[in-house]
Amino acid sequence: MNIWSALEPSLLINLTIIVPLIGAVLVVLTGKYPNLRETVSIATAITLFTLVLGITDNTFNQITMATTWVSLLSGLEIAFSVEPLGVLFALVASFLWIITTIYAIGYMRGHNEQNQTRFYVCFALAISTVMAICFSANLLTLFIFYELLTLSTYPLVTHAGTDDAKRGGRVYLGILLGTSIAFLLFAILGTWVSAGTLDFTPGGIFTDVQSDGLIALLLVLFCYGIGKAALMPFHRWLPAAMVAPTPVSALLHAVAVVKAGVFTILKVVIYIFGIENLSQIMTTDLMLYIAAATVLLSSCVAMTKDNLKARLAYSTVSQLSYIVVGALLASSIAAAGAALHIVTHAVGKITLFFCAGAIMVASHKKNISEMVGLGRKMPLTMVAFAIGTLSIIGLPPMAGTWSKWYLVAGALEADKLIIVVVLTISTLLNIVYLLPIPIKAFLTPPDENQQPWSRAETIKTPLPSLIAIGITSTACVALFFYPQPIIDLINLIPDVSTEFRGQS
Amino acid sequence: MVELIDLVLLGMLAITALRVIFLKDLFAVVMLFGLYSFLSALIFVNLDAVDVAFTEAAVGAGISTVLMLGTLALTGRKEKANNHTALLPLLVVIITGAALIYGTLDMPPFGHPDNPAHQHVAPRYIEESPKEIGLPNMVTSVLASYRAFDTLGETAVVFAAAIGVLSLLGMPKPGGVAIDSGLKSHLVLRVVAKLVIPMTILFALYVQFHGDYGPGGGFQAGVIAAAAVILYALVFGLPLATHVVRPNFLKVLAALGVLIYAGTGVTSFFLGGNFLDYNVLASDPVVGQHIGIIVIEFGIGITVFAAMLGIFYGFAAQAERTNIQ
Amino acid sequence: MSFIVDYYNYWIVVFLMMAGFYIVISANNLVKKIVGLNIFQTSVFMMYISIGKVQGGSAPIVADGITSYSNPLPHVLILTAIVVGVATTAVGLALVVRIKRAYGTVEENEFEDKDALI
Amino acid sequence: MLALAATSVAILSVMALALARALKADTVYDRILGVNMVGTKTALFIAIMGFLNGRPDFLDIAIVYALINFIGMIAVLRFFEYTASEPDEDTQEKSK
Amino acid sequence: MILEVISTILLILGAFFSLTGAIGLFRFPDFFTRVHAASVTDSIATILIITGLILRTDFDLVAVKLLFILIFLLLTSPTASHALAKSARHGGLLTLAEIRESKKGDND
Amino acid sequence: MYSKSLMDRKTIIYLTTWTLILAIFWLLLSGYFKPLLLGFGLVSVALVVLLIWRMDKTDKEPQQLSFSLRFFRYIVWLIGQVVLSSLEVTKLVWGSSKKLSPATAKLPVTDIPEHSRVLYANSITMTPGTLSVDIDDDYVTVHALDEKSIKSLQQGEMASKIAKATGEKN
Amino acid sequence: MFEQHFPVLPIVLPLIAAPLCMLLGRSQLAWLLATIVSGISFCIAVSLLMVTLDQGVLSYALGGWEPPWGIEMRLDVANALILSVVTGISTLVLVYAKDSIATEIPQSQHTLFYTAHLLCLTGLSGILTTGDAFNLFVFLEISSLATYTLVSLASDRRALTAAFRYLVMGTIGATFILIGVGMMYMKTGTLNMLDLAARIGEFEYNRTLNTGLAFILVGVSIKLALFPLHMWLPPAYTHAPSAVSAFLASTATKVAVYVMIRFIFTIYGAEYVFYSMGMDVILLVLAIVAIFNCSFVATVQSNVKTMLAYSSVAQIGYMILGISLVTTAGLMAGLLHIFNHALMKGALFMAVGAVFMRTGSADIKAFRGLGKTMPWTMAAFTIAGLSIIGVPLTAGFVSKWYLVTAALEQQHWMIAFLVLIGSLLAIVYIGRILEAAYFKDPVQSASDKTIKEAPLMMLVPMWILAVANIYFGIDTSLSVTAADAAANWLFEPSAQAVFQSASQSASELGAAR
Repeated sequence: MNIWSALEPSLLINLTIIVPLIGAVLVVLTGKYPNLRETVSIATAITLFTLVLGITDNTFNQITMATTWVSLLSGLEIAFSVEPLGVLFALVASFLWIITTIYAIGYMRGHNEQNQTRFYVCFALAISTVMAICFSANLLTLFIFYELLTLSTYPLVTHAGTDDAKRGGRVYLGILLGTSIAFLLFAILGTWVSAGTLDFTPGGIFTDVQSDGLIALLLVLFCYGIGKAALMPFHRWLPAAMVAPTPVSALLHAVAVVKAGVFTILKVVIYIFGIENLSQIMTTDLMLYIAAATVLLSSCVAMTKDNLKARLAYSTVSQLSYIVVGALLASSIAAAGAALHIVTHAVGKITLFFCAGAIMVASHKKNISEMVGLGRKMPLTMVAFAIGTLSIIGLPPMAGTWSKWYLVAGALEADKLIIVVVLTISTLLNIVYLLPIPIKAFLTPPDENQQPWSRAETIKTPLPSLIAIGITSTACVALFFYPQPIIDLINLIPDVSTEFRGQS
Repeated sequence: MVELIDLVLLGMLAITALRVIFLKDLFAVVMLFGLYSFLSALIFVNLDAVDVAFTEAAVGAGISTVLMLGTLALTGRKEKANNHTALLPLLVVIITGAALIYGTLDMPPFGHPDNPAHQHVAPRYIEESPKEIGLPNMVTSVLASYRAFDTLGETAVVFAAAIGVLSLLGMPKPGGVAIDSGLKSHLVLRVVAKLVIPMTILFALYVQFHGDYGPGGGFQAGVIAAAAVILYALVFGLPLATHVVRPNFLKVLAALGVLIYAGTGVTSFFLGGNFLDYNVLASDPVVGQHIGIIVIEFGIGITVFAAMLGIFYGFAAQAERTNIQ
Repeated sequence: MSFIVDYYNYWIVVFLMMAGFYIVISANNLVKKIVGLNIFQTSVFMMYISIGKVQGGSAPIVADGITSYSNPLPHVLILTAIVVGVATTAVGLALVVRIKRAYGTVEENEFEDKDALI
Repeated sequence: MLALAATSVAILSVMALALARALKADTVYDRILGVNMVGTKTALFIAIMGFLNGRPDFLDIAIVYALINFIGMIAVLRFFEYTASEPDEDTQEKSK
Repeated sequence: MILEVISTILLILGAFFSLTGAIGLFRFPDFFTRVHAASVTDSIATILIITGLILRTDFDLVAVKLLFILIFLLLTSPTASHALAKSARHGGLLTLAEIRESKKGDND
Repeated sequence: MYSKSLMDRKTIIYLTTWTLILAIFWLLLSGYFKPLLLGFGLVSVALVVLLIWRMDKTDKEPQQLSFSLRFFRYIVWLIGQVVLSSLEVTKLVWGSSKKLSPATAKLPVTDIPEHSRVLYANSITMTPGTLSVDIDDDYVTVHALDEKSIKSLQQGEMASKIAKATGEKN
Repeated sequence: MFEQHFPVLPIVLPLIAAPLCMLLGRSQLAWLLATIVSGISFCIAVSLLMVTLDQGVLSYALGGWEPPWGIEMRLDVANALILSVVTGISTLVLVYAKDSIATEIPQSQHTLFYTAHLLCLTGLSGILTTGDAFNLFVFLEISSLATYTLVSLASDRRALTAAFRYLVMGTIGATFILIGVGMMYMKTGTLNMLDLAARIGEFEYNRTLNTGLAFILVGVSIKLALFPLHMWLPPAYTHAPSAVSAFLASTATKVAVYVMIRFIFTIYGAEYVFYSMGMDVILLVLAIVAIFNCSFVATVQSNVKTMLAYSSVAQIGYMILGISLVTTAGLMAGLLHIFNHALMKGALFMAVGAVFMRTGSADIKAFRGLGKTMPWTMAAFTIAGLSIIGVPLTAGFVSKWYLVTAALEQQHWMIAFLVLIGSLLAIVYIGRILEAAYFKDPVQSASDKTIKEAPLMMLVPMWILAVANIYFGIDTSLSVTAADAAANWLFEPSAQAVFQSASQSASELGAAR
């Protein structure tokens, strides 16, 4: 599994960050030859994945990996170290990058997008920063790459260059940069000044020295500062960013960007506050309920959206809050559920986005109401869509089942019955807003008034896209049956376990 | 007696200043400013600052007034009535003034020999400079040796001003069309001016070279000499003046003065002293000081002469231009 | 009474300064502004010279039979400051001339109207 | 000494009167006349002050004053010559 | 001693003439007549005062400098007065006689 | 009156006169007879003479300087006149202003050498009570406080004295 | 052999070069001379910085007269650091200016431009180096006069009014400083800064000294464009030639901030200023208001140069904020921001200048589509813009980090938060330009000339600054060490002790002479 074992383990971290950058450079150089360019993209993606696999392997072998780049500020460095949560996220991101690249080739060509080279370059840059986020060893490093991720994805969001895209980009950049500078940086600085360190430390870095009020304030600041977690009321950027091309939405807003947000929250909760200490913080419950409210409210909003991508976007907002809820429940099992949800939601949601993109390319339909009877014209796509839907809802035999299960278990462990109720209601809401789509596509007969689907149109779903959809939907199913490696990895995270420990 | 004169003169100044505020005729304003300058120079004499008085008379009442008149000739004499409220400025002024009055409350009493200012640094200048520098005029000693760097800066300021005016207004072309300018019809003036000018310039040179012994020095000399040429230009017209003293020559002179001054400083580098350390210029430090001071005063003199005259040329050239149009 | 004798000089000088300062900030005409600036500066010079005066002292030029001299340092400073003042005046007036040529007026509100500056 | 003091007081008064003339003049020319008078009296005054203070070597300053006063006058005249074309020269001034 | 007395007399006289001129500046009715008043101070008063001062010197360089001042003032003051008067005349200022005449003309 | 060749005899004499006067002026001003300052004096006088030469070359109006005993005699006479007429004016100042009867007159100056007309005009101005208001080729316009003064001028004593004092040399 | 004269050379070299420049007459030669001299000054300044980091303080007695009788040049880390910035930026600007002024200033004025620039550099270096309060005023005026000239060289007529307003305000400011120095002199009898410090230290509270300081602070505040006194700055920077804007924005106000630091910390001592007089609260409030007010105003400007000018005023607020925190950390953050802001604003104004040169306008409309037509210029602009915003890995982030840390250390949570909020406004105004450049199609101009990339001679300095923004955002060792050392130095009461002994020995020497 580790084809890079010949290398110094710590070097792998550098490579994961640098390889996409090299890829980006190569993409620029080969920009004039689309085939070559895309080959380079895929090759980079695959190389990166193998690198992450190598790191995973090392992690399982308990090899510590750490590297320091430069000392940025006095006592603060840009440093990286590997810990299981990061590996998990890296695995998801790098794997899905391959898939997304494959998909994008189909989509971008099918859609005749402009500036494809810029697209691939930014893509690679984004992945590079995501990798850096995964492995950052302290909050400063994380923050830096968090910001860089925002910047490198901004051109992707505004890729279309239309007024809509610009407006979306403005909201995207405004909220993400705004929250991160006003709250996250503030929280980090507050942490730095009060705790004297920013290193991610198992069990948290706060001691009794810091006042409770301060820590409580910091938690709020972190939760809102990490705008990528899309906690209400700072969720507006996510639907706005849906103006981006579908592969972007898929990778960045189902996988990289939003997941970087919740990943950061998880990481902060686990390594800065410490899950054990979390329950003693005054504002934990407050933020928990805000997250819970976000789950419900955004689900409700999702129902009102006719535009498929918009609906998926609000669904994402809701699902992200699951993870936040999991993180804030202050229970190890809930945290495990949250970590697992990163994976399962990623595969599920990316499938849905891929499908939405495929539908766009093939039939230029954006609105759900127009998709009646689509199942017959695009059976493969719609089957995959159905699988994704089920996974998001959390019905067996789909991957989403497990994460929801652990989250509920965590809520019980933490004795927060209300969260159990919220999760249940939300599942029902999921059903209400997602399931009708495949149902309409398959079961409702096409409206006579509508333009009949012509065979010729639907056939145009590009082959690479179809392949990608196939892989992710398979993964949805596969992770239900074989989640063990992931769960093993999660169990390596300090203070986190899938074992039910009861009320402690 | 000194206090009485001081009080009377200050009172005159106060009345003049008040009058200036309310006058709308800019020509009168400038005239009164000239008066103000003259009277303040008188105060300087009264308070023993003879060198300052010398300079203020030559600059404030001389050059400044001439330049202001030149500007007025180009911009018009009347200030237009403006109806914007004077309340805010008044408020600002009252606050500032109140702050200053507040500041005076802890000031050392006027003229008292025990004041800190007379106790710390100055005594050394008074007691040692005649020995260290060898000049009777302490102001020159301090100006040209102890604080020579300030004076270098001052020369640079004058040079900078010349550059500024040169870039803004340009220079007259030498030997341009000799149009009818100047006070051609004033025969008496022309004759008297021709008598006065050589005397003035010689007097300027006298001031230049006797700054060590009495009030005066390079700066005053430069201004007076420039004033003499300005007088020529006023009476005989700019074209003739530019013919006598060419603008390009002035440019070179202005630059040269700064170079002489700074060059003296650099020379002391090479002779093993600090910048502007004249002691090393000759084997006897006092002689070295004397040499240094004479040289730099000369530098100041020619820069100031050239700059002041150049500035006047700039203004006059503008006036001449509009005259032609 | 001695209070007044000690400070009358400074007070009048402050008044003069403020008169000049008032002209600078209230005048609408640029030439008058420059005149005000000059009055302001000249008054500050007077303050300095007042600092330098020693009662019973004489001008700081060595002469026989004179023992007490006024402080030469403020004189030196003010010599420099006067030069700075005239330099500023010259540049300021040159700007006024150019402004007149460019705008046809030297009244502040008028050329502001012409520009509609920020 | 007393004579010198008395003379200086007299000249100071003359200056004050001339100043008053300059401040409140019927015509521009009167103003200039006043200013000129202040100037020449200043030169005299400095000469006397030199004697009063026992430092007659300040006469150089008096020379400068006389000189600058003259040049100032010429500049003023030149200014009039220059602005002669301006019609509203002193009408306003007269009407005051 | 005698010199000092003479000097004092001269100074006082000079002061008196100065004051006379200054008062004339206010009492005389028009610009041209005022110029006359001013020239009293310019000429006689200057001569008297400077002579008075010269008598108080040791007849050394100081006296020479005073003489220079005198010469200079005597050279420039009338010139300035003349130029001013000329300028005023060219500027359109009427003499008292002319004003009276024109008034007479108006009355007629 | 000014020949084209710049360095002819007249010019040399003229410049020498100036040089002498300036040198005296310098020595009297300076009062120091150290070699250094004398050297500076030399340089200064040379510089000023150079400037005079340049100015004359430019404006073509050289000023002859003539000093003679007669000239000083004239000056003394003039001072006497000044004192006398000052008394007149003083009377006017302190007296009633109604006595004023200002008058203007044009006096011919044709019989005065050209270069002395300025002296004449200035003398008129210097004498209180009379004021030369204008001077051109033939006439000098005089403004006087009372007509008596004009009459005394018209008698021409001053004019003839000036002609005598300066006329000879030219 | 010149090592011991290094403290005075950055002043003397440009001062000698300035008249030479004018004598040369040919603009090419003048340019060459100016650039070389400025470059040499930069090298000297850097070596001085190294020496001061190593040894602490360099004192140079001009004319060989020991302070306080003579004028002293006194270099410590604080002014050596800023001196390096000023000379460095000056060199880059001169390189940049050659092509830049070719389109903005008539050929005949070029040598005057270089002369004035050198004089301005002389003045700024002098202000920084001098250890004498009055000498500072003289150099302040040299730089100011040169600046008025430089601003008015622009062909736009509004440059004239801007320069005039600058002149009036600047002169009032300088006169206020003069008044303040006079009052200080009155109470102490000295002008040497350290001597003043020692003597002022004897007073607990004195109305004359208070007033003196108040006048100095107001005067300096005018020069550094602290909030309510900033109105001269935007028009001056907007209408000045681009090279001048770049130079002034990144140096002139910084030097004024330095002067303020000097007067507060070295001469009066933080204790006197902040505890006896309570200046910190006033400065703090003004700084915060400046940050917000001017950032807001910047967001609504349509002229990019005006926008950047208001941004400068806001950034000055950050520096003053650092000073007003009354801690070493705060002062260090302020100093660091002086350094970093010079890099950012230099690059930004240079980029705008390049755009102005190619499009003939600095309006935001002119930026449309420049991402394609002038990619290199806009890339540099983007980097510097991100630095202004304070994005990580840029210099701006570093200074913001230290500033907020300093505020938090004092438990000023609200202030720290406001600082961060303030920087959000930078996103808005920089974002507007970037959006125009990258996402808007160029306006169809009447003349169909295509917009070319800026010439190399302009790109190189621009990019040096842009890269410096990133370099000093990553490798902060130099800037932070220097700023930290400087702040410690300024705060250290023992710095004065060093002088005590020095002045004693000096007086002994003086007596011996």
